[in-house]
Amino acid sequence: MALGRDWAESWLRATAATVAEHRSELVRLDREIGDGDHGENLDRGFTAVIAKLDSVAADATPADLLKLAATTLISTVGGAAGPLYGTAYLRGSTAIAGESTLDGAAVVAFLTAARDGIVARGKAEPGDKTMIDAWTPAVDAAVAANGEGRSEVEILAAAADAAEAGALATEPLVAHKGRASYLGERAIGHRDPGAESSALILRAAAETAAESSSGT
Amino acid sequence: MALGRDWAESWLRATAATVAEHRSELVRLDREIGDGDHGENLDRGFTAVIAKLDSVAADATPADLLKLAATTLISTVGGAAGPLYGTAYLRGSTAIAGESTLDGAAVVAFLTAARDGIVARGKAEPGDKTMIDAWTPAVDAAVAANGEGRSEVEILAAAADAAEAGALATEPLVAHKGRASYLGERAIGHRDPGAESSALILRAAAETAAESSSGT
Amino acid sequence: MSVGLVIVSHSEKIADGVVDLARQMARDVSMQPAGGTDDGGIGTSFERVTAGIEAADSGDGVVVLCDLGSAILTAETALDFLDDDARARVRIADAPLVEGAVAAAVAAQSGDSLDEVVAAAQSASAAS
Amino acid sequence: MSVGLVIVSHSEKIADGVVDLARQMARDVSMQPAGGTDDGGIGTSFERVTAGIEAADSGDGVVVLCDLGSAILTAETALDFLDDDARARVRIADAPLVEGAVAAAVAAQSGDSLDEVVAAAQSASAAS
Ligand SMILES: Nc1ncnc2c1ncn2[C@@H]1O[C@H](COP(=O)(O)OP(=O)(O)O)[C@@H](O)[C@H]1O
Ligand SMILES: Nc1ncnc2c1ncn2[C@@H]1O[C@H](COP(=O)(O)OP(=O)(O)O)[C@@H](O)[C@H]1O
Ligand SMILES: [Mg+2]
Ligand SMILES: [Mg+2]
Ligand SMILES: [Mg+2]
Ligand SMILES: [Mg+2]
Repeated sequence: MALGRDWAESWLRATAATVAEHRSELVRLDREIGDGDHGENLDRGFTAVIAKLDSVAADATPADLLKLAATTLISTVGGAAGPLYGTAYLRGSTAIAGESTLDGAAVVAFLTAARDGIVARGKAEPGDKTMIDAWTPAVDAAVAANGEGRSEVEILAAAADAAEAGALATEPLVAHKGRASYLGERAIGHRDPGAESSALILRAAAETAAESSSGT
Repeated sequence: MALGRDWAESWLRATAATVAEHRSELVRLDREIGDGDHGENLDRGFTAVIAKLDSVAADATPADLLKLAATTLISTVGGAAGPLYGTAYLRGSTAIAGESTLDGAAVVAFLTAARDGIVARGKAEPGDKTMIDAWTPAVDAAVAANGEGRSEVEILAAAADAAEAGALATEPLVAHKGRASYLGERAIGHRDPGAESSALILRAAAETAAESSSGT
Repeated sequence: MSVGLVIVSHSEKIADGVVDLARQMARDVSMQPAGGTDDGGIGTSFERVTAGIEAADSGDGVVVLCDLGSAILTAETALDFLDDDARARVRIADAPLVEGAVAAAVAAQSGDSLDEVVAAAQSASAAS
Repeated sequence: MSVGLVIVSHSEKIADGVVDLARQMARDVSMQPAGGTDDGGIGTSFERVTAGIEAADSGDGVVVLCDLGSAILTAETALDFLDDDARARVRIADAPLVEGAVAAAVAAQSGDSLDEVVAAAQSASAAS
């Protein structure tokens, strides 16, 4: 029921699937305000993560799997998203190290540490039109849901909803970090690809959490 | 007797010879405070100039030959000395355009325009530890010698003497232009390669002038 | 059409690589590498720079980016040999080569004017 | 020994070319290109950067120069994975790639300290 090793593995597999499915959409977004490789970068990275999952010990913790994802993404993505998501999963996994299942507080701790990792790495602030604009509302929503005593599944669903809204809300922004910052005002009207992929990742977290807690 | 087409050709051939002879010395100087190619660059350039001299019309003026040297150096030297000497010969040849023999005033006009061309191109000031530190005293000495009513041969000899002294005087300087400027204080104690090659070029001018006026 | 770019470097590899890199963010801009000496050694080539300027010029202007000082001397000399009409459309940017080229390429891709592309190059600093 | 340099670029050609260029003025400095992705595409490689830092480190320190922002992110991540001792000897310069690398190489060749080499890189501006 609770979010354990199996959920972490399911989440990573579901992430790889959704990234592959949305690959060309992410490429298109990145072509508009960047260099057009965000979909390829993530597809390459999560495909490499999946390839390593079979060799993970049965008694691994969620943190073990997410740390493996971190180092694999860092080594394979090849663009800004590699160090950024890599640092997110790394810091997130440190925050839940040793826990075999994650309760609501652990989920919040993971998301907060992941977001803080992206900020530590990329120095972006909210409103800079980056993935942070998906992660920060997601963390805020998760904190609020946890404060209201909601379940892990509900917390992740709230985070995913907020991330999607945050990604959409990057459209009117001018970018102050990353390649889109070269575009100045011309970035207005385009959604940030990293915010979009962050929303996909968190949606995969919520959906796999719902499935594992419903026992499927 | 006077300095005509034949002198211009002799000067260019003598320059090629002295550059070839001092090639490794110029390389050594440039290795100490630059990238070590000044000797090669000039050897390549003047070898190319020589290769073109045979096809020059018999009724060519000194300016025609020096302009040919200019464009050839610009196309073949491959380092800063190419545009700098190229511009020098180009502006110098413009100053004596149409003259079939050069008197003292013409020699001064050539040297002045050549020096001004190097300054226009490279924006160096006297004391910046560049070839200008050979050319500027050379021009001053030529102007003075001409003012004293000296012959073309004497004017060029005075210019060559001053250029040699000027090259020597670059040794204690810090460079403010060109690659040696990367070295800061560490350029002190090293002679500027371009000032040295300028002295060689002007010495070749003086020696060939002496030879052509002595009728050899 | 758009403003074209010429990438003048002492190294053929650098000039070619800068074009590859900037191309990712500027698919339609004419970008001409002019790296190395005529025989591909380390140095600059008047011919390569001149040919690059001609190839990059579609009438909307050309921005030339250079690595070290002697590359600028070569580029300025190439400009001297252009006719007045062509020369009026060419600017040498006072900008770091790689960073300036990417910024200039993005501006040119967006259809910016010659002065705007120069300004984009010149406001590019170390990696952003 | 002297301070070593790592040249991090999205392009293998750029990184290799910068080493060729800086080498001319710094014969004895350890300079490691870390350009392109693992398979040589446009992007950056954590492995190449990490290997570059290790190879450039003779104990006197390493200065890392980067082209675009994501190269800096990769370099910073590589630093995170070094042990504290090695990391203490590595600096990422806030400098334009080509111009900073040449200036840093000259300083390193002269035996300057780590801080001096960083300062040389960071004071390098567009072509001088
Ligand atoms: N400094 C930064 N801080 C946070 N996010 C960033 C930063 N720089 C880039 N990003 C994110 O990375 C995304 C681009 O990722 P990707 O295409 O993989 O990188 P690259 O720009 O190297 O090609 C952007 O859409 C943005 O969300
Ligand atoms: N801006 C400048 N103005 C005048 N002379 C210069 C300038 N830059 C370089 N030089 C001269 O050029 C010489 C170096 O020539 P060379 O080795 O052919 O060029 P590079 O530095 O491109 O290898 C220097 O010794 C100096 O005399
Ligand atoms: Mg991208
Ligand atoms: Mg990329
Ligand atoms: Mg040289
Ligand atoms: Mg050279």
